[in-house]
Amino acid sequence: MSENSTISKITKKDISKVWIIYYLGAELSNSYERLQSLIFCTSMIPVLKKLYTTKETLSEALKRHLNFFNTEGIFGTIIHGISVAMEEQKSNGENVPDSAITGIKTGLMGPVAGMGDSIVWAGIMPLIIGIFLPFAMEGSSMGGILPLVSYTAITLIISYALCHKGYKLGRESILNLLQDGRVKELINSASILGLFMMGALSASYINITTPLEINVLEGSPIVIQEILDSMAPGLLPLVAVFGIYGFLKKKGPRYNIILSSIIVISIVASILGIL
Amino acid sequence: MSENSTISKITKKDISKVWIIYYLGAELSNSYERLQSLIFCTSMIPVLKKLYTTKETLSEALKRHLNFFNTEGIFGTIIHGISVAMEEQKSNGENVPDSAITGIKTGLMGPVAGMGDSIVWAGIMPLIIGIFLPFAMEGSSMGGILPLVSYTAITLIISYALCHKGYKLGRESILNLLQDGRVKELINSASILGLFMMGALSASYINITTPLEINVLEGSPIVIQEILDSMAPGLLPLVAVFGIYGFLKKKGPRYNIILSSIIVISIVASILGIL
Amino acid sequence: MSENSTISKITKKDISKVWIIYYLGAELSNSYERLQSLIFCTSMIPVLKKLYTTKETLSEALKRHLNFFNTEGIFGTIIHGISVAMEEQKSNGENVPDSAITGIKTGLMGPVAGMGDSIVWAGIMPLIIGIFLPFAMEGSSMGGILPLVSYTAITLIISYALCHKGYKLGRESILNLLQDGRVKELINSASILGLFMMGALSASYINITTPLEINVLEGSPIVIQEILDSMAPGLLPLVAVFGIYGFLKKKGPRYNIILSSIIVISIVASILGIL
Amino acid sequence: MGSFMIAVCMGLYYWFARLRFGYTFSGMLLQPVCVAVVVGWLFGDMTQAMIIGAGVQLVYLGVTSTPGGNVPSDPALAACIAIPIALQTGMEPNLAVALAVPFGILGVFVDQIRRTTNAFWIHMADKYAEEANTKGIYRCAFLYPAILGFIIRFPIVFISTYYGETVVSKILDILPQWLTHSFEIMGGILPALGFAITIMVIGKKKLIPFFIMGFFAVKFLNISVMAAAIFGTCIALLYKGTSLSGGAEA
Amino acid sequence: MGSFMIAVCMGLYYWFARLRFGYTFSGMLLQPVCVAVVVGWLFGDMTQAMIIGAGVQLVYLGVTSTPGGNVPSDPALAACIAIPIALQTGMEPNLAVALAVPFGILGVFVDQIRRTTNAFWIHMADKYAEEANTKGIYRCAFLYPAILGFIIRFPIVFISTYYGETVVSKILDILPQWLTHSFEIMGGILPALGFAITIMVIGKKKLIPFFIMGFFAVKFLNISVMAAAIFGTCIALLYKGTSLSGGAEA
Amino acid sequence: MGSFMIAVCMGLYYWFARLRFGYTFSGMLLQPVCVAVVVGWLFGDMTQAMIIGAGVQLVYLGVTSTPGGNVPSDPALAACIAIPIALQTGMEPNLAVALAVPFGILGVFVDQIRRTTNAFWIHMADKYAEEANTKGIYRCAFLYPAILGFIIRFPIVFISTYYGETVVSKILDILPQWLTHSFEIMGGILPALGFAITIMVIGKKKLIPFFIMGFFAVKFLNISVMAAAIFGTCIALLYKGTSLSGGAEA
Ligand SMILES: OC[C@H]1O[C@H](O)[C@@H](O)[C@@H](O)[C@@H]1O
Ligand SMILES: OC[C@H]1O[C@H](O)[C@@H](O)[C@@H](O)[C@@H]1O
Ligand SMILES: OC[C@H]1O[C@H](O)[C@@H](O)[C@@H](O)[C@@H]1O
Repeated sequence: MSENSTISKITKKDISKVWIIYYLGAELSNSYERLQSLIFCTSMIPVLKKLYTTKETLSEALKRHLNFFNTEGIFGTIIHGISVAMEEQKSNGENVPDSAITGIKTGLMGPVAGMGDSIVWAGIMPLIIGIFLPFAMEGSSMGGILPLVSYTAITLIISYALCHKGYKLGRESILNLLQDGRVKELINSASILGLFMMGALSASYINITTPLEINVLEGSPIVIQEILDSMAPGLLPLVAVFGIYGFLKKKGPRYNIILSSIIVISIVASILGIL
Repeated sequence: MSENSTISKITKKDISKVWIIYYLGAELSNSYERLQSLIFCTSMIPVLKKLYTTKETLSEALKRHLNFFNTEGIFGTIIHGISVAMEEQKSNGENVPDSAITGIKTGLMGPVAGMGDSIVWAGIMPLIIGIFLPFAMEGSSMGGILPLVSYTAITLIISYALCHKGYKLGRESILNLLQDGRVKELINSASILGLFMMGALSASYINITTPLEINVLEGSPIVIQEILDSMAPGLLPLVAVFGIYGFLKKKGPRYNIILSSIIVISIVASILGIL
Repeated sequence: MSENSTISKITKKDISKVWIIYYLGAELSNSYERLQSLIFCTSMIPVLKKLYTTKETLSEALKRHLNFFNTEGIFGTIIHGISVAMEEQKSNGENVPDSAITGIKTGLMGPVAGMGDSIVWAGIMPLIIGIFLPFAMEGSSMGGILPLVSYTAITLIISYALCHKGYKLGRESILNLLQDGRVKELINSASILGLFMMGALSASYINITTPLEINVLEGSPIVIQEILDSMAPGLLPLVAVFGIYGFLKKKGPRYNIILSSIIVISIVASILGIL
Repeated sequence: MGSFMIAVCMGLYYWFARLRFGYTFSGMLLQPVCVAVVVGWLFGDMTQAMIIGAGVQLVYLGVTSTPGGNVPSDPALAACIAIPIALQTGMEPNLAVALAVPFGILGVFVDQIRRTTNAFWIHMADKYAEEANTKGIYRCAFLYPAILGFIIRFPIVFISTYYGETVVSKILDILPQWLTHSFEIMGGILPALGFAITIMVIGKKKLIPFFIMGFFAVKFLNISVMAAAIFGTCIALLYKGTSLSGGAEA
Repeated sequence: MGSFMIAVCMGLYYWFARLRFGYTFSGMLLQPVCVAVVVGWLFGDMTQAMIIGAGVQLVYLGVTSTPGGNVPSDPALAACIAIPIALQTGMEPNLAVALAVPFGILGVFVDQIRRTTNAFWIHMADKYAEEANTKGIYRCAFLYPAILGFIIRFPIVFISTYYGETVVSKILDILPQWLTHSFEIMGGILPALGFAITIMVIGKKKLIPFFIMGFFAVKFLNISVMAAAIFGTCIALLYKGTSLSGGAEA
Repeated sequence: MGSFMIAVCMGLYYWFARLRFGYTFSGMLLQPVCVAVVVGWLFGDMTQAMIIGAGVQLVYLGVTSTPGGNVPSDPALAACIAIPIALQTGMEPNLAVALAVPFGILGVFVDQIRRTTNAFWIHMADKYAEEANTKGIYRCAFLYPAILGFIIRFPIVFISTYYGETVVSKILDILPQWLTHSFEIMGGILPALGFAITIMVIGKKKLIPFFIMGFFAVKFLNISVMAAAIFGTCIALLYKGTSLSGGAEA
């Protein structure tokens, strides 16, 4: 890093600011429309203000980072680090097109979410709660305090390290990696893992079953759920995921329609007793 | 399809005829020698008679379709559809060599059999019987009538749709697909699935165990089957499959020899008590 | 083989000598420093003495085969066969560089060890003991004699066949294989299998658990091993393997340091009660 | 209906179902629950017939023909013999099934005869094709197998239904154990022929490890056929992606 | 502390935890064991509160927000209502949980309101970005959602803590069963949206079979999430090696 | 035979078996069932000896040396000590085994000595190779290790057989628990060295995920070694096909 330090305007402290802002607000302003784009943009402010000193360029940069963004908030900080580095290089006049920055962000956010959600949320969190649960069962407040402290501490350390790591990566090699195609390779691997983990998680997180029974004969109803299960367990959840996915693919990110549909379907299905 | 309709001699009805003839007789004339070749040829008659009007060409075409053929009768209708389309193009003077038609048939029939057998026969059939079995258990004739009706209906619909789909595919794209190698790719994928499913099915369909015990000492016999199982469960069935496969590879399709061998082996093994 | 016999100085008997010397002493002189290199060299003596008649060349050859070597002693004889063939070709003036011989040996020994250890030692051996164990349980000496005879016989036959097979391979095709890259392919496949099997074996052969408990509260200790297991079973064994592997990679084959470390760690951990 | 007519009807039913007219239709007609409907109707006791039929069905769940068309045992023959006897003698369904199982095994052999003799018609059809005689081909594909099938299928069920339990038991007494057991072995081995043919026909030697993996996935991991189908599909799609288009890019 | 102040504190706690200030910090604040610490402190009976909290926790182990941020049910709301009631009335924890579960479900709906209304601020931020008004963007990201959150979160917990079991029961009586059940269904379906978005965002159609494999690896083989992570990593590394660098050579 | 001669024979047997003369032959000689044959013959009570030997065998099923030649525990030493004692004192086999297990563990350490000292001979052989002295190399490979082996192997078994249970118990009393436990730990860790060496020797870093998969396939899915071998072979064949010949075509 030393050889580049002459042109580095970004200090370690700046990166830490980006990191902490994102950490504090990752979920706070999360909306159905653009999920974490607002907090991503917000977290970049300390850096962007430093790099872009005219109103026009700053406005440009801010708008660039208000694009759709969503990832897991601990592992995802590596993307922040990389983005900071790329913005810096861009503002230094190097040839970093907007599309490259957005491309990296978009390419990484999905796979990283897959990994982060499974490790940070589905892995570490219940593990930590479980470890200290015996304390709670015996009436000790440590059963609540220790999980809070340790989970927060562990995840803060990880996200801090990854954010700075990302910056280093971005400064040192991201442009090379981009050129020789190894970023593509990396994203590919990460995507496989991300998709695999998302599949594994969805198996336990989505919960749709039907109580439907067909009563042709007295006393021996045909239980629809049993038939579905004997075809393949988890068919309905899978239909839900790929139904929504298909809609998103065809009609674009019209979340409001999806949400209202889910509400309507839930109410109707509840009244008719089919779900 | 509209742009080609000027040169299309084959109507929807013709294809349906092919389909129904095959459906009715798929297993009826099945022989050890050439399995379903007779019914394949027979089912093509309505189309071939329309396309080839001289005795010579018709005879040629009929003989062409008396070649070895065997597949699963529901999923397999897609091959009929494709064959009809290719015959039509051939009779229209397009450059469709005999070997291309036979090649497609031969390439697809194996993988399709693998998929069809597992889904139609090992999947859907017991599922449907199982659903309605409670009716039979309570003495209702619905336990027999509903499986008959629903299984027949479902499979007729699938095979009808696939036959027409096959024709459409054959008319629109099979030649292109053949040229750019994507058919090869497709057959490759299908072969993988077919082989995998065949393996899975054979695990439960082939049933060979040995009652042999070696009694060196009083009271603690060495049970051969247990030893085989501790090496790998299902060794004998696997030996049978690959023994026959090896014979077929080396000596060609001499089914009579195989059959007589199986009979002789069974009788001898039964008398000697080794199987 | 007949066409080459004019230039073949090595007889079947020579190869059998190599084989039996290796069989007898494979483990006898096994040391932490170079494992089976001593016996490999020793087993080659009958052949090397025939091929290299001057003191200098013989000495060269002997030293060449005192390089690091380790493999499974039954499957591994195929490497002896190949080495003999290559030495013969070399001594006949063909262009066989030292590095090619050492390369084949080094390339094959790992994967072959992986396969041999799992089949010969983890597979066949307990199987045979298990078969005859009932005899022992009933007090018959056959429970000990039959395993000894049959295990020895089976493994002798395998290793004998592989040793001669290796020689044939080496004479007929190894140079071609080397040139067209198929040896690489073969070693690749073998490496995959070898690594996979090594992984599978290590799961049961390495045994490290910690009895550590943290007693923050009366009566509900935090059992460290349970936490590790809920992360992933077998973490400690895996850490041990890759810890040592990492050391070997960085510092080279300094086995004495590793061994003393293991001893020290074991004693310290035993006294402190952490393992 | 007189017992003669009933026996004729049962014989005809068995013949027709085993004719395999209508690929999946006949496949279901062969199942004990369907046989039971006919028996129940002929004997005028649907409830009892169905209950017995359900019992026999459980022994043969999903057995019809295996890949390549080989029949490991004949549920229809077992059902056609067992259900009427159980109905008439009030025999426990279990016992009736035990009585019938050897006949189910016998069916293996009868079906081998059918498929061996069917070779006649394909040779005959070769000649008709030479002459472009399509009518003749139709007859080879439908008529002749049907006639032959009648001869080898009708009698056994007719007799067993007409003379009932006594004759059936006698037949069983005559058949030596080694013979029925050898049919049983045959029924176990035969499906292997079908699988071998299919591997042959698929013809990709390098992909045979997939067969082995499917086999042992079921044997070692106890996964169901549906699970195999799902994982198999995923693997097939991904393996293709890898080996031919050189990467996972769309 | 007076019961009014206690209710205010509980309401504030619920509001603050659900604000999600501090990504993983708030994620843990939402868990019943943490709620229990606060309840225990406010009501002066830590031991009892923790024991009840542990019971409620078991129902919601690891439930916070699923991928994409959808909440399948709200453990914090359930805990904030159930634990005080159980503590005050000496109700069996199990019963208190049963009382609270419908509120956990209700929380699904409340969170949907939050995330829908949050769309306001992102639009507002678009405008501030145009003007390069960074202060405004900060407000959109933190201040406004916090204020709105207060309005939709505070009252319910405040009321239920202040008026206690009687009011809670009354609320439950008013809510028709079809409505709570429809929230339950919604909580079951909503996570699917998050997964669909993630697949979308990853965007490699050809790799979707990996999703299916992960799904059924859990369903059929019952492997744990950690096992999936380990095998997934291995597969990802090896698949890459294959498809892109053309071989396994280093 | 006098008890002195018996003790000598046992000592010699242990020395010879542990010499590992004859790769698999000696591997089996080390097993308790084989030790039992010798004990039975020497003590003139084959039946009892074999029964005890079978019991000890169950504790050590398949343990000889692990990849890389490391010995996690020494079944032969355990057997050579336990079986005679059980036979003479009529001690329950279980108890005798319990007595012997610490010695099996002690064997770990003794074998470490052997393999460390064996380094002498390889250095000596280096010199002989320089001089092309093949006789010398033979001696390094066979004679010297045998002599050294005698010194470190013979005494312990000779003594324990000659003086019997009392001395054995005394030895056990002298050994501090932390020492035997540390041998136990060592026996658990040592095999890791062998695996590390093998990974090293295979040398393909990119393929290491296969090691991990094999490891966790056993840990998570509980598959047997044979199952691993079968699936491993299939994967190896298919992976090769993919990565190197560019497709599944023959
Ligand atoms: O295996 C393919 C095919 O073979 C035979 O023709 C019959 O058994 C069919 O039912 C089967 O589908
Ligand atoms: O799925 C990625 C991501 O989506 C949302 O933003 C939140 O649920 C995060 O907790 C999650 O990690
Ligand atoms: O692991 C390879 C090899 O290593 C050592 O030489 C011995 O343990 C052998 O038994 C083993 O086969």
